Amino acid sequence: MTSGWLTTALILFPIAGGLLVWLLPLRSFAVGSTALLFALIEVGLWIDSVARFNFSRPGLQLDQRTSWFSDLHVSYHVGFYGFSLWLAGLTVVVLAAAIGYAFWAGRERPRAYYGLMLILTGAIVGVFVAQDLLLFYVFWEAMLIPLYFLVGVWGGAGRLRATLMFVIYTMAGSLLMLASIIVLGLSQGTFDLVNSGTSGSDWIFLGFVAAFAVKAPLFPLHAWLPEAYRESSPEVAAVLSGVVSKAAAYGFLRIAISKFPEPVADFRTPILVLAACGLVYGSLLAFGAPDLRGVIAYSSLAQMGLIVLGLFAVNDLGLNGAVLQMVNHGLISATLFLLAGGIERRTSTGELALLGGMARGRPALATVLMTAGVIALAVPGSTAFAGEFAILAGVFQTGWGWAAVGAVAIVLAAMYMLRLISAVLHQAPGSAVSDAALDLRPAELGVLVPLVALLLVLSAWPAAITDHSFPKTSVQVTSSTGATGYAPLPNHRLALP
Amino acid sequence: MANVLVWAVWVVAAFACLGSGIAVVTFSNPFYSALSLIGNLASLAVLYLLLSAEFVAAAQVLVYAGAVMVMFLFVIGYLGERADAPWAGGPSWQTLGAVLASAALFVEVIVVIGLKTSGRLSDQRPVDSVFGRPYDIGRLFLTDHLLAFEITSIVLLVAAVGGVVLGSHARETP
Amino acid sequence: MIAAAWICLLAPLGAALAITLAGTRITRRGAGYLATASVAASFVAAVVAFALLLGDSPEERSHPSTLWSWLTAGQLDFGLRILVDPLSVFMMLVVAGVGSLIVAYSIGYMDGDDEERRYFAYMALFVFSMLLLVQGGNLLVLLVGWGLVGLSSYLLIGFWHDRPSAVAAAKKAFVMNAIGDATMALALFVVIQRSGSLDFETVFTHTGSLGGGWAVNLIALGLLGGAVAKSAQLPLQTWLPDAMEGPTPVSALIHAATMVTAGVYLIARTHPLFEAAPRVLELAAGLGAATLVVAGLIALVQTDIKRVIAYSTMSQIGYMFLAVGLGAYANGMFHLMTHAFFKALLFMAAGIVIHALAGEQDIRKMGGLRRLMPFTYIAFGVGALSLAGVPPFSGFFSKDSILAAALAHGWYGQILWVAGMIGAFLTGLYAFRLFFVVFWGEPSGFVREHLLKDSHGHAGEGPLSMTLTVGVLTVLAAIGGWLQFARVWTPVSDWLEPAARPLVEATGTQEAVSSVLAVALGLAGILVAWLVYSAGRVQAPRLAAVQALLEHKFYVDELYDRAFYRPAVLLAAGLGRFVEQPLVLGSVRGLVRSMRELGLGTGRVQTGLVRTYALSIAASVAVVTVVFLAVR
Amino acid sequence: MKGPDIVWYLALAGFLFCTGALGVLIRRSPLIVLLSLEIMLNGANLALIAFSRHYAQGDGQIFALTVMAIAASEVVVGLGLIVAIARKNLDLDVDKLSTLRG
Amino acid sequence: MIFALDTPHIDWLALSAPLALLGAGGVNLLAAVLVPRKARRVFGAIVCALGFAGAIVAAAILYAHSADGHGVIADSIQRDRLAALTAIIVAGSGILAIGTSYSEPMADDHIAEYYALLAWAGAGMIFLASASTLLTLFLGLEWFSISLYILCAIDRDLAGSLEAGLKYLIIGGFGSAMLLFGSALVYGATGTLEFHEIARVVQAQGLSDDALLVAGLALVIGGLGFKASAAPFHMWTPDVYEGAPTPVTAFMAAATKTVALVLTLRVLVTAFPQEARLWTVTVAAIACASLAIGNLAALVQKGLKRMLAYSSISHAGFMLIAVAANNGLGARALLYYLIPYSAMSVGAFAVVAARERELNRPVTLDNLAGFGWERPLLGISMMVFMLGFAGLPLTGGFVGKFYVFAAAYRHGWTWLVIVGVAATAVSLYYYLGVIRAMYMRPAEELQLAPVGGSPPRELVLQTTVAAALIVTVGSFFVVQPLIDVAKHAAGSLPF
Repeated sequence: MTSGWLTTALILFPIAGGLLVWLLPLRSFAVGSTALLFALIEVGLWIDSVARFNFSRPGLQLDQRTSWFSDLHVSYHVGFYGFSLWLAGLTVVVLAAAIGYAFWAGRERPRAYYGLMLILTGAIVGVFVAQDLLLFYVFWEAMLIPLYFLVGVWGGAGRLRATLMFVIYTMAGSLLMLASIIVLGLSQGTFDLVNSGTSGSDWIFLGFVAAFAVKAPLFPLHAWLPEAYRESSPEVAAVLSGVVSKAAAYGFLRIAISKFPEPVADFRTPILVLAACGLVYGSLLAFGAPDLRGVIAYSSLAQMGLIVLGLFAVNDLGLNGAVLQMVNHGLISATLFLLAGGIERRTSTGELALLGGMARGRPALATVLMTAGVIALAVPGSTAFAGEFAILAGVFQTGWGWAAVGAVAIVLAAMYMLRLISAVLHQAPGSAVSDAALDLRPAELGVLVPLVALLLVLSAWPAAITDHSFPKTSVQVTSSTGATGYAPLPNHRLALP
Repeated sequence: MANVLVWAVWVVAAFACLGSGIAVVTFSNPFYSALSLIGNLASLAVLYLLLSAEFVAAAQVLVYAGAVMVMFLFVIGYLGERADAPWAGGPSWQTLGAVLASAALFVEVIVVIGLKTSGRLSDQRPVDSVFGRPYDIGRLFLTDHLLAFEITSIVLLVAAVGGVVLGSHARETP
Repeated sequence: MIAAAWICLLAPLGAALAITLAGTRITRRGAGYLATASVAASFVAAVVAFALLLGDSPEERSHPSTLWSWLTAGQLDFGLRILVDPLSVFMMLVVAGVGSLIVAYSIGYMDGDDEERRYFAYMALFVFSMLLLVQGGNLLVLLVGWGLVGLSSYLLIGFWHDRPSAVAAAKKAFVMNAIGDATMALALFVVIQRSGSLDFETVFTHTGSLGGGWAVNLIALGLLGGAVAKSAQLPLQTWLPDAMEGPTPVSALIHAATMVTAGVYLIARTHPLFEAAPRVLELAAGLGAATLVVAGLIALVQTDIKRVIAYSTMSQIGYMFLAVGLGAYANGMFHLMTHAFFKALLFMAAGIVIHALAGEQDIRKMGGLRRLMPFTYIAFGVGALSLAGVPPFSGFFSKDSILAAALAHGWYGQILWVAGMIGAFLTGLYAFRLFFVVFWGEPSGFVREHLLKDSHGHAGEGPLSMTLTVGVLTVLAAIGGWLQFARVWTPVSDWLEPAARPLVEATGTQEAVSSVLAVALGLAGILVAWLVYSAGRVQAPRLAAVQALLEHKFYVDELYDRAFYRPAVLLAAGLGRFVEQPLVLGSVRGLVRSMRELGLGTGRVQTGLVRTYALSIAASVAVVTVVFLAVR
Repeated sequence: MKGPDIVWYLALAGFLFCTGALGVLIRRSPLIVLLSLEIMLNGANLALIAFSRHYAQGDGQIFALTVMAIAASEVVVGLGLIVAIARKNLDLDVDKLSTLRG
Repeated sequence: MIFALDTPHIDWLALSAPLALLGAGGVNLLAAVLVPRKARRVFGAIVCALGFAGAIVAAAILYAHSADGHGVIADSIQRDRLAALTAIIVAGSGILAIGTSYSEPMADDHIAEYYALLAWAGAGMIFLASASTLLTLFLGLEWFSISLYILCAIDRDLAGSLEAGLKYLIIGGFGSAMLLFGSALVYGATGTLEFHEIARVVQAQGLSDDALLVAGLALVIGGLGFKASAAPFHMWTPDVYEGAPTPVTAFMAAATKTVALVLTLRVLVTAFPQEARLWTVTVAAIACASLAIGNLAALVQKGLKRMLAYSSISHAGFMLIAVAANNGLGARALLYYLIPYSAMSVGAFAVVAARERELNRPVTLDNLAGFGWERPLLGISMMVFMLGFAGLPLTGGFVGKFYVFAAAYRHGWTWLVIVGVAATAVSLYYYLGVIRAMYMRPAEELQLAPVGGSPPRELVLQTTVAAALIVTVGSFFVVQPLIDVAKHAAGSLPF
């Protein structure tokens, strides 16, 4: 395609920017503003790619392909599908917000910090556009390296243990994926995702699932999650839970589901069980968590469970809902983590017991937190509700029990999110809340309001994503039950042309 | 008759070889060990002769038993007698393991030979008169093994430099 | 007509957004005016829509309109769709009409609160949500409105967020409603699976093919769950009394006139689905009957003025459920309307009292307000009479037609009819207990302290915005019922006929019997109330156990606390302590530790002894040789 | 001049080799360890020469000769190291040379 | 007697690379006498570097002109692209090692000999890479081994240096004896020393299950495994790597491993193709053992050199997987992997050397704290080397591991892929631990340069590290050319 360079630019531009801010001997302010500028231009590039993307045409678009090493048929092959376009958009937006927040909050060693953030942007975008298994893996791992530093250097007191756990755990999962990639690629004769056919091997499938399940994380493989989310700086936690976890969900979608129709059918039930467990388990732990980050972290676990539930419904509703929910949860958890960061800055604690009463005299904080919070608990009408509804409606077609579990989770989500909102905003001021804790500053609003505004826009029009993610014919019903009315869907497969 | 003589010589040399070998390993005094090694080398030279390796036998005596061992004795003399008891020191499993491993290797060699005797090892090929003589060896060194010959000299040069580097300690030792 | 409907829907949303975004650039009073104006605009638009709809022939009074696709998935497409038909217009009129009065009333009531802007934004948001609920053209939009009213209810109950009780009540309300939302969502999933659409017309035409049996019952049960939660019927009733923590106009608007009656609207709206599952419909009627009795009983012992009214609301909604559950949709909707009038009136009058008494809500501290607040006294009196179903006030017309419909519904209906009759007596009793205790007798010390000092500098009955709106509602409560007199004059039923054709039609005799008996019982209740609470002729029977049972609202709160909330908390803590830490985190840490142990083990073999190293080579070579010789 | 079969030489070579290995494994004096290494090499040499005779082919002898030279080189370096160690007043005991471990 | 000797044709080009280094060594030996003491360091380094550079040029020319490999000089050595490529890698490592050595605080009096021995060790390795008979194999092995024994012990001021030297010598001698006895047995079985001949004889006479042959093969594998420092023949490695002067360690880690592995591949594939059923499994088992032991032991190391030593053991395991695969892809994988691996090894040890010189004591994980921020280039480079060792993308280590696993899979050994993957996961712990030590320790734990301020800017060392960095990262991006080269080199082997 003629516009393939744009995809490459989306990867390389932030990386180049990262190297630039890292190498140029700029002063702190200049570094931050340059990085932010790069991040915003990146958003512009993404908007340009949306403009050039033809949503009515199925298949890969804005693609570019160059051979990398030919004897094993590995190539640099990038391009967009509808859903990857949205996930890339989520990435650039959240990263821009994170950089903006960091710029406001101020970080030590800014050159390295912003350099890594920008490089991270490129790497994550790379994950979403890679159309070659090995390239995907390269970006997948490359994404982890900046994160390792971002958590490990700029994190909180327990960061060393947190990073160790996070990186080694997730990489152990990824390495199983590497084994699967090799086996799949060599047995297919090509590593290209678009050209290769499907595979019926359970083991290869499980290798991929291992990587994605750890990264997402899927219960009970989330051991890295609480500490990583607690010890990171807020903007990094935002990126981790908002974007990086989506890479895993994307992996489920792009590789696990679309390349392994038979194994998906075989393993659907166990995976759905884990996802449902994660949904309830995460919700309950979020309800019991003593601190802000804990609530958001475990709610992320729950949300990832929900998304996986939708993906493995493998039908129109489930898949579209999952993609929508990926974007939603990305924006929501980014907003919430940044807010948590702002609150922690003001009170130097995230303990819910020490907070409270922050609504009085802080209307902006109260409004933003309330808005983000009620969207997070998927109040009907919010985009998160749309996603959740579609996911559960989708998975309901697989079995009513899944949706019943999801319904329980709806109630639990209300419980933990309201607990969070109340503990921060309402009742008498907590012991850590003093008058010196000001309302959100304009700079913070500048970061948060666009995120919330996006959420509101999506709430008005969730179909912006669900209508523009998959070609209409991508979900194929391979066997019909012959029931009346609208065809229910026990055996679907996702075919990405 | 000649065969009996050869056998007799072989048996004597072999037992000398065995005995001196064991002696090298078991003498607690390095000096005696070194002397035993000379005996071992000499007895090996006899065996080489029996195997028609005349040049090698000569070199064994001249170079090995002569030059190299003299150097050894020199160093031993220089350092003084430092005896250490064999079988002593170190963890007990070390000694046990050592005996087991050595015995295992030996048994394996014997087994290998045993497996092989039914095969071809018993028929020796006839050799011509030059076999093993300096002429033959010299020819080989200048033709087929020219490179090996040259490399050997290089290794010796390296070793010589090493000896100088490691041995010259003018700067050190108060 | 469509445009009018959209204007009606979006005007309050615009006001809410404008107030939020304007921040401090708009005055507090300005926010109030803006909100009032927007709701009034909605009302006007609703009237216009009504007038235009009137012009259509009854069979063609159904006009859907889709703004855009809200949620899509492959072939499925759920639009942002409204439906203008008699039922929705009826509700639009009630909601926007009563709403505009209450919002206007708030201008006076909330005057001086330092977060007035937030209040009016929330109020406008609520009206928008409620209108979205009633105008929704498919089940999804209805569910969205359904959830949004829950949200705005949460926001408004917890408006005074520094009160822990208010925050707790708000959370409780939201969570209980979330349960209803969840069951509704489940019902919708079945609908999607069976019909591939959520648009009312499509779904209803598919009702036949929904397949009998579990599917249709599940749908109806799910919807009923939502209705029960939203309308505070048994068994999800516990949130409503607590919701009285919110400002009184909120109680009037949300927890009396509009939101809590949404369940009734829902059943009327989706009646084809319920009719396909008649057992569920009967269950709804039964729940309504049970609620109306239980709530009436509890109301007898409450001491908080607003809580008494709240229980009466539950009780009255019980009547409505009874009606729609028996298929008398128009009767239910009619009672919904009159109830909106007199219940809003009662709340607002109570609000004037509370306002005058500096926020005090305990009736035991009140008394003798009759002379001090004559206007309020009259208004409250009209409301109470209407509530008790005394002719010619509005409640009489609507309630009695419900009872008549019950009588017409066979043996099941007749059982419920008995419950309704008991309820009528209870209604008279608790309504006038409240009335006599608060207004009659001599002013208590507390009352004197507040009113005689005239600390507000006002006549004690609030500013014009309050009195005027209460006045309007008094009139409506008095004469609103004249819109329909069953079997003689039935414009409401006729209007609603195309949208919800009734299943029962009471005969004239049934109407008459019900009316006479109900009025008699209501008057009896009033008489008993007078005897006990005003004249003091009769001592209320002291049955400690019953008293405690009623004061603790049948221990339902405690039951739910023990059965659901505490287990959830314990489960959360237990999972954290016994699963998360030892299993999920511990397993990984244990793995790392064992790896390190193994590493240390290899270090121990690495003795530093060169002989060991040689031994390892010799032994390995020996092993390899053996293996080679063995397998060669 | 028909002497013993080649297998006898080989057995002897094997024995020498293993004796030398045993020496390396059990002795602590670096000098004797070096001597034991010589014995191992000599065992190998004997095998080479025996095979050389067996095949009536000079390669084995050539190999043996170069091994001799190599052995000499190793001895030179080894003795140099031992002398250097002795000069640093370290124990001449390979078991005591175990500061590097773990 | 007629002395009509049929002397073999000498292919000087095939020998040119070792000769260049021999010459450089010789010049340095002269310099030890002729050049003034103060100039010896510079002179020695330059001459030695020129020698290695010459070797690279020579090897490159050899590569270009040896499309079809054949034996030269009476078939003593093989002139082929495999040897040429190995020579280039070894000589490259040599140049980097010189850069690392340049400011090593070593006594001046043996500096010229040091460079001479370095050059000779390199020459020996390059020669060894082309060995095609058991005799030249043994000679080449001893040639560079003896050079290395001396190099290990050359810095007598260094604690442990002599110990390392002696240990290396004893174990080296022991290992050589094993190899030698094994060679003797193979010779006994086949009557020839030449690799191709061995294979031919085995094939022609049906000796593939001959007891002598397989016993000899076992001993040969032991000897080669020892040189490659593969478990269970590995135990000398940590001690020697730790005790030897760091630049020597760097050279050993890179070059010795390269040549030992290439030679293992060459011997096993060329001389023992009939025995593949035996040695593939054995090598795989050795690889697994190396991976397990190397990684587990490295987990608990505090000293950086020792940790890297164990890491090199585990890498021997990785690369032996490629050998065990016994296919063209495996050979390609091995040869490709060696390129970034050598660069990373030398680079990592060079960084260790730099830190050692700053602190004047052995580098541990603890005293590495803050190093990354203090010395940006070295820190970043070390980080990249560690990531490369761990096989993470953007380093050649990733592609290398990928190829190795691919080769194992193509051989049908998915289990070996899983073992390798598991080992990689374990290894992350300590590789990332180094990065953690350099960058993430809290400020109060920072150990800044000792009194006297920052050490002199070691331009040569930094250039060396930068070069290693470029190779490490570059080999990730330009995979195709390197793989082509590796493919052609592997084409010399009979697959």
